[in-house]
Amino acid sequence: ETLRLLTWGSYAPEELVQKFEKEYPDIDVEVTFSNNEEMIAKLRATGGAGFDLAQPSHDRIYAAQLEYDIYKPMDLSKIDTSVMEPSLLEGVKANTTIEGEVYSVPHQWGTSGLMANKEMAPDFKGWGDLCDPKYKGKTSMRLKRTILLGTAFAMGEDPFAAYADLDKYQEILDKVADKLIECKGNIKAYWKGGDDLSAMMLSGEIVASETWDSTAYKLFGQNENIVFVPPETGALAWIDTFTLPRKGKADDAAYKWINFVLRPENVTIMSSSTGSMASVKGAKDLLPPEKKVAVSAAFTDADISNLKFFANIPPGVEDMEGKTLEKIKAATGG
Amino acid sequence: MQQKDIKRLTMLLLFAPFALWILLLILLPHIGMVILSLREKVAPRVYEFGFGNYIDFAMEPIYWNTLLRTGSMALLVTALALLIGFPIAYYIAKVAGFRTRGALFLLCLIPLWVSDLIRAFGWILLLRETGVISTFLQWSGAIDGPIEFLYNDATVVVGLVYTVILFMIVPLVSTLDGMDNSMIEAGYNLGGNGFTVLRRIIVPYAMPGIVSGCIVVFMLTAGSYLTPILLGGKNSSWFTEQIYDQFITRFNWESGAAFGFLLLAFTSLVIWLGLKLSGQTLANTVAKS
Amino acid sequence: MLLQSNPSPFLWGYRIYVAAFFIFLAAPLVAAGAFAFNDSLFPALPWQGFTLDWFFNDTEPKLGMFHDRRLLRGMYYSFVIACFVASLSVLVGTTNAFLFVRGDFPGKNALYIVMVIPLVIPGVILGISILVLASDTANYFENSFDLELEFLRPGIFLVVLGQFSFITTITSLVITARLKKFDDSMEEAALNLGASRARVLRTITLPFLRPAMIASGIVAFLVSFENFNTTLFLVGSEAPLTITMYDRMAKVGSTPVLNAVSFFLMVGSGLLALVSIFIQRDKSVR
Amino acid sequence: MTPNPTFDLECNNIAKSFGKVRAVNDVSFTIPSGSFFSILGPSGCGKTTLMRMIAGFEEPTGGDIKIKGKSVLGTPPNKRNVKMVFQHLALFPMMNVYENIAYGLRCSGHDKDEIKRKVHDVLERIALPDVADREIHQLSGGQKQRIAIARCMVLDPDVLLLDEPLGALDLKLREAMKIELKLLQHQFNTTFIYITHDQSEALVMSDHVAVMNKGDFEQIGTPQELYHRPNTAFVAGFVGDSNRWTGRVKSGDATGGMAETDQGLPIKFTANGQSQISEGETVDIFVRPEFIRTLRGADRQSPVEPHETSIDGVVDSLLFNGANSRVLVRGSTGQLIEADVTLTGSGDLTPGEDVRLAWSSEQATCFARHEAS
Amino acid sequence: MTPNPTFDLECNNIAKSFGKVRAVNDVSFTIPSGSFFSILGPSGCGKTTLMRMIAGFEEPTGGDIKIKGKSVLGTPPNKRNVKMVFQHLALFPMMNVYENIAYGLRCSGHDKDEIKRKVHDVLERIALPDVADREIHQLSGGQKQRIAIARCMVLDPDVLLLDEPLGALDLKLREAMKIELKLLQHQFNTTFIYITHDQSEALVMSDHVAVMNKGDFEQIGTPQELYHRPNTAFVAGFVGDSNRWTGRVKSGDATGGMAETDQGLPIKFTANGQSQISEGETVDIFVRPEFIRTLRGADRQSPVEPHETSIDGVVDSLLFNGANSRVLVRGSTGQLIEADVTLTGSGDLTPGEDVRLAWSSEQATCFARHEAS
Ligand SMILES: Nc1ncnc2c1ncn2[C@@H]1O[C@H](COP(=O)(O)OP(=O)(O)OP(=O)(O)O)[C@@H](O)[C@H]1O
Ligand SMILES: Nc1ncnc2c1ncn2[C@@H]1O[C@H](COP(=O)(O)OP(=O)(O)OP(=O)(O)O)[C@@H](O)[C@H]1O
Ligand SMILES: [Mg+2]
Ligand SMILES: [Mg+2]
Repeated sequence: ETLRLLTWGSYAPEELVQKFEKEYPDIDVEVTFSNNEEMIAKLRATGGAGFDLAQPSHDRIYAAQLEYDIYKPMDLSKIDTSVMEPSLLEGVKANTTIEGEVYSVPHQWGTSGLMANKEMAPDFKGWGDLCDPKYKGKTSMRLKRTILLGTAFAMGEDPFAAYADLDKYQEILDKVADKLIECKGNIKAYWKGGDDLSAMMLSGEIVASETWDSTAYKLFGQNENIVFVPPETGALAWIDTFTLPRKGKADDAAYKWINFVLRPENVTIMSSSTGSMASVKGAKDLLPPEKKVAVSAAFTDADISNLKFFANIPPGVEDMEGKTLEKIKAATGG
Repeated sequence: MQQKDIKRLTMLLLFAPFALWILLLILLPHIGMVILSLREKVAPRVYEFGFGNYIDFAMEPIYWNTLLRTGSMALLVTALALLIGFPIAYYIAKVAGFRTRGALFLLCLIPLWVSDLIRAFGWILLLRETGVISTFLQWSGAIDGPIEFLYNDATVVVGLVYTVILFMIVPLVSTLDGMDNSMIEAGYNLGGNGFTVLRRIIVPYAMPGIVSGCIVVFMLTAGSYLTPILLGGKNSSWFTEQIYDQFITRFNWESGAAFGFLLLAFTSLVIWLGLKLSGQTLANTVAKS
Repeated sequence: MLLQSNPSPFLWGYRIYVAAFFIFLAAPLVAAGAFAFNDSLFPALPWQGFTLDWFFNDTEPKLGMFHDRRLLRGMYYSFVIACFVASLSVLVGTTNAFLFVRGDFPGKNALYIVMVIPLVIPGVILGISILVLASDTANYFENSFDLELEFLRPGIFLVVLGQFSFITTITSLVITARLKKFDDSMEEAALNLGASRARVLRTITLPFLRPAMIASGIVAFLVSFENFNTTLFLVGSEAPLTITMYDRMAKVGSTPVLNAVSFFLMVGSGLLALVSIFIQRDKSVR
Repeated sequence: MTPNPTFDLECNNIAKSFGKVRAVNDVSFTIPSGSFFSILGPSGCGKTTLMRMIAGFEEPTGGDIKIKGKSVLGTPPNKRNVKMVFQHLALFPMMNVYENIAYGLRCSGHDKDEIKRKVHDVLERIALPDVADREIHQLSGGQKQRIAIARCMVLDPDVLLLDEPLGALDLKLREAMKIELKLLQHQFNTTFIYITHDQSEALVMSDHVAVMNKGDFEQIGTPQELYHRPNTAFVAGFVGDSNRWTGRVKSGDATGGMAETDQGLPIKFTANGQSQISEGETVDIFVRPEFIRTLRGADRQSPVEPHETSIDGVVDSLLFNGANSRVLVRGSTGQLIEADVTLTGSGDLTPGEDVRLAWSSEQATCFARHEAS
Repeated sequence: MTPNPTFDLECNNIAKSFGKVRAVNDVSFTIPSGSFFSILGPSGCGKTTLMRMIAGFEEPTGGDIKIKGKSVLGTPPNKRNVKMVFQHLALFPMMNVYENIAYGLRCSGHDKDEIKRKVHDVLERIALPDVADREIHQLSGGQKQRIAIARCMVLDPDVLLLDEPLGALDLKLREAMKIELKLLQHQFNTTFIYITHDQSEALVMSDHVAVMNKGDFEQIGTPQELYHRPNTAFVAGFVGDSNRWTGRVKSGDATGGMAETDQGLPIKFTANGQSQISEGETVDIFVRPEFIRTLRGADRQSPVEPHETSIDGVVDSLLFNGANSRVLVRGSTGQLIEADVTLTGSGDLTPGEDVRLAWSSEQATCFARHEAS
């Protein structure tokens, strides 16, 4: 049988897949790379068919399930939940419980924050610095909701709190949009994937950028001057989950995969590929050595406690955010 | 009598694949798309008939600005492709020797066999700040510091011209090829200079090819996705991207369908206008190539 | 012709322009191809030396394309899809050619234009419209009859249909053009020599069409192989090569292995294109 | 109604309409075995349609076609033993010469050795024994022609139909092929039906010629009969060159009389056997240029014989064409008359010279106009 | 070297090579004003190349071209007052008749009214006053022809070049257009240079004809001169029909003699003025069919005159073609001889009949073979 994974770019390293296939010779692993939006879009188009295991972030499950009915509840008894970091597990469970059924368990977690070249931008600190004229033409960001949220925090708002009051949220968004449009002249380009971000950063075309921590760690390996910078207002934290699509056909294999990657030795392999932390107990120690250095260079304990976990997105917010992003994109500047 | 029945049966058998194709893959999907675009989302899993998606489009300047921007850039690309491509087509069809002609035509086609993605990828490698061209220019001393050629509208235009120019050259070569050389010679013989011959004889003669090339190029450009996404800068939004966003990142199929329909209607309108202005018909241009 | 007779500065300028144009055409391809041989993890300058690792190496991080299972699988899906699309579209293209060249029915000219239209519909729109119709139908069957029509969900079947929907126009045009050149008296001659209708079709008409069928089949194959816009919306878990490569580029990060694939495809499709041209340049017509 | 096997082909009142267009109009004829029969007519007169009915590609709207005495109505084209050489030959370009010729034999299920023997046999007979392995495009125009005929003849047809097969050839080759075709027909001794709009082809090659006009046969006869004794004005005008006048009969009886052309020229004529011509009728008068004598200088004054018509005129221009040279004479009443003349390069007529033209009334063929629309 | 304005066109030693191919080979000729000059030659002999050099589309590799006495070497085609009618006419399909004709006038910057006047004027003169608004594809072949000429003539050229303009027309129309062209040339009184490979076109229309072969002019002369006094074997064979034999001179002097063909037929000949023929030389002998008398029955026995050659033979076949009928006689030595004959339909020759052919030695033109390759 085939296990069809719908997952993030680096969440299925070849080494691990081969190891898994060796262990379960009757299972073939087929991987489709995707991102949060596409995962939902794909599953929506297929009505939840076509894949056996998806890995959306913890905040993108609830609304999508309500709206499109694309996932199925998990049987937690088939998962070795005991190895998981309880706080993360509970958090995800809380976020993804619908009518008493749990839909997801955590897998990897990481943050979105900033990255800077220490040599060229030594005092780079917060989201707002991306728009600092000092770095004109030398910063970058990804035009997605993260930057909206980050900027909102930087402007002293709490967007997650405003989810309850969408009018309020719209106000925040408008403010953020103005700020980002104004900032447009300052940035070199919007990056779209880890690839172009790495290229720009490594080549020195930019000195600082919004980033995923994992990308920053990777670059740290190439150039020790490039470090992850948790913003003053707190890095935004996401947890990528294991979730079963509604019409998946290989649930057993999916559970097998989940348990397989939760094993400590496999966590290390996985983390070296993803650059993120697994949501298992003692994850930091399971990191490959060079990543450990990078993480230590990036985070203090204070930073960790300052993390802002993404909150569940209520229906409608995606639309509002989308429009705001379009507005920013279409506005002329720079 | 019997033979007539057989003929009718064959006709039907021949007609069936055509009808199925057009009906199931072109007509019904588009009707479906229009119907979908007329649904308004009022609550999760609840929809109503209405023009909301179109009204949204009309009310939101971002959307129609993007559409207009896409349209006008597509026109620009079309015009550039024509200007750049025509002399090439003319060279291939009329100036080059018999053997070179075939070779040049082949050369022209080669990029066609490589996907959009690879072509855009190639451009990125060439144009980025640390790319080949910038490095070369620095090395040769023409510029002091690196220059970023990527991520602006001009790059998008160049990239688009590059992707579509073959579709301009091919119909042009085939019409110009069909043009008797003696027609040009007659133009000179009767006293015309190079410019008159070009304007009064060659261009009017090549008109069906020009229009056909322009239509295909315009459509391809307006509908292109990869090139503007990959080469475009922070200001360059493209309407297909907008559609993609509606579908994929905002899960808003209804307005995505509306956008799709609008793109189709808009490009069709432009082409219709173009045909009217040039006095050509679809039948004697695209259908001929 | 005309310009050749008096080699003037103008002609030289013209030639330089043409040469520049071809450099313009070749540049990105050469760049994309050349970096396949760069011994570096990033497809970018500086040049780190020549290597074939990106083709043949079998270990990370420089996993060569021939050992990269996902790329190979993508290639396999692309190949399967392209084969289906090519054969289907040649088949329907042939029936269309007969329909429009031989047939005589009301509205023929209008329908001929309808046949051309799919070629000028933006690929993205073809993709989404087919996606919408297919999933609506599938949802309808699921909700009303509890019938799961899985083939209507994104996947190879829909990808094939989506590509087929506009590639058929290409094959139809090519085959129609060829059939128009067919001298009907050839069929009559064969009948006259005692052949039955089926035999005429088999021994005269189809052999005459064969070069166009093969050539358009190759074109269909290549167009399908490289299609992105339409496929993007219809792809399920079996991603063809272009999608795999795009995902690599946008979601993982490009390494020179992508250049290697590009180089491989360029060489491959170049060869195929040559074959098609060789076939089309047959002796019988002209 | 009993089958008459001495006729290879009989057509009885055969007719064909395309919608309102009446392409062939109740045509009847019989063709004796082994003869070379031509159908001559202007473009669009229905020749091809007639031939396609014989071959079975069109269903007649009326009448009957018999081959070797048996009606073939309802027999599909591939079952009729009537073979056809098409205007553009329709050789199969994807097969070589051998396969082209073998095609028909294969269709009728001959075995391999027999096919081989027959093909080589027929190639011998058309004097092209060595071309079996050539591709079609490697043949010259004349060779293609012969292969097209061989392809039919190898099947031993009752009748061979040829639809303007020389139309696509160039001038010189056409001349050569005319004679060649006639020789081939002798060789095979099969009935040939040859369609053409070129009178010289029809006259040179045929045993019998049918002149066709607007779907009707105007006359069937030997080439000489048509040329010298045309039955209708159309035949007189279409076959061979003629001076043609319209006029009105001044006096006359069944055997001949005197007419005056519209320009006022009096012409003596002999009535054509077929038609009665009475006084006052409008007539077409035809005089062939080769029967007009041109009298110069003193000869001009010599008295003409009583049955001759003579006209004085001035040489307008000379059309030198070797043996077929013409003089254009402007008669006293203003019209141009063409006469054959031999120009040798010395002592010839010169433009401006006064001449007298004379011809016998026997050579002035006259047709009443009642048939004209 | 002084300009001689009575010649519209002079070519001096003009030559053209394409790489190794020598298309035109040091050709010199002059064309007097207002004459109709034809260049006649087989396909590929360099006619078109010569004409394209005159029009300015090809640069000669040697020699000089003068129009109205002025050298035009280096003058671009659009500055030469030499207009050209192309083989396929090259009318502009995207313009209507009026615009086609007006095109040249517009190029030379005439004002609107004048253009209008001139176009209508020239349409009058070609007798097509009403077609100004027609599209090109609505014209018949002959009308197109005339429009193509009008388009040039409206510009009042010094010389009009016509490159096989009748090649694409069908037989009947070609015949008609021959005479028409000659009349048009009279009308406009402009120098016409007419290219053709059809000898009858060249003979009928031209004042002077140049016969071209492999890039060289073999002979320039009036049609009669070429026909009756050819200078070379090529001209004798190419212009008009001929019986042609090769043979060896048995006896002879400068004025004539006796030759024997390869088949053993003795023929008396008159030496052609241009060439000396000595005993033992290989020669080509030409006798035109129209100069061969066919003697039948008793006449066969009547003695032939001493300067005549006579041959006994059997009628092989008759090619009836109205006024141009031929008889093919198989001579005693086996070869076929063509003779003109008049067939009237009664008392004619029949195949198998014994006949004697006779012709005067003056009509047997003879050329020594030394020039042959
Ligand atoms: N399939 C058809 N449908 C309608 N009309 C037809 C068809 N075929 C022939 N005709 C008409 O019938 C008439 C005779 O046509 P036909 O082809 O027999 O002429 P033809 O004598 O062979 O002429 P040509 O010498 O030009 O070949 C013409 O008026 C033609 O337009
Ligand atoms: N552009 C060219 N390049 C090379 N050779 C040429 C070119 N044009 C003509 N030739 C050669 O020059 C010779 C004369 O050609 P030209 O066209 O003048 O012949 P022509 O007498 O007009 O023949 P036709 O009656 O067939 O038109 C031919 O052998 C031809 O192959
Ligand atoms: Mg016909
Ligand atoms: Mg020529």
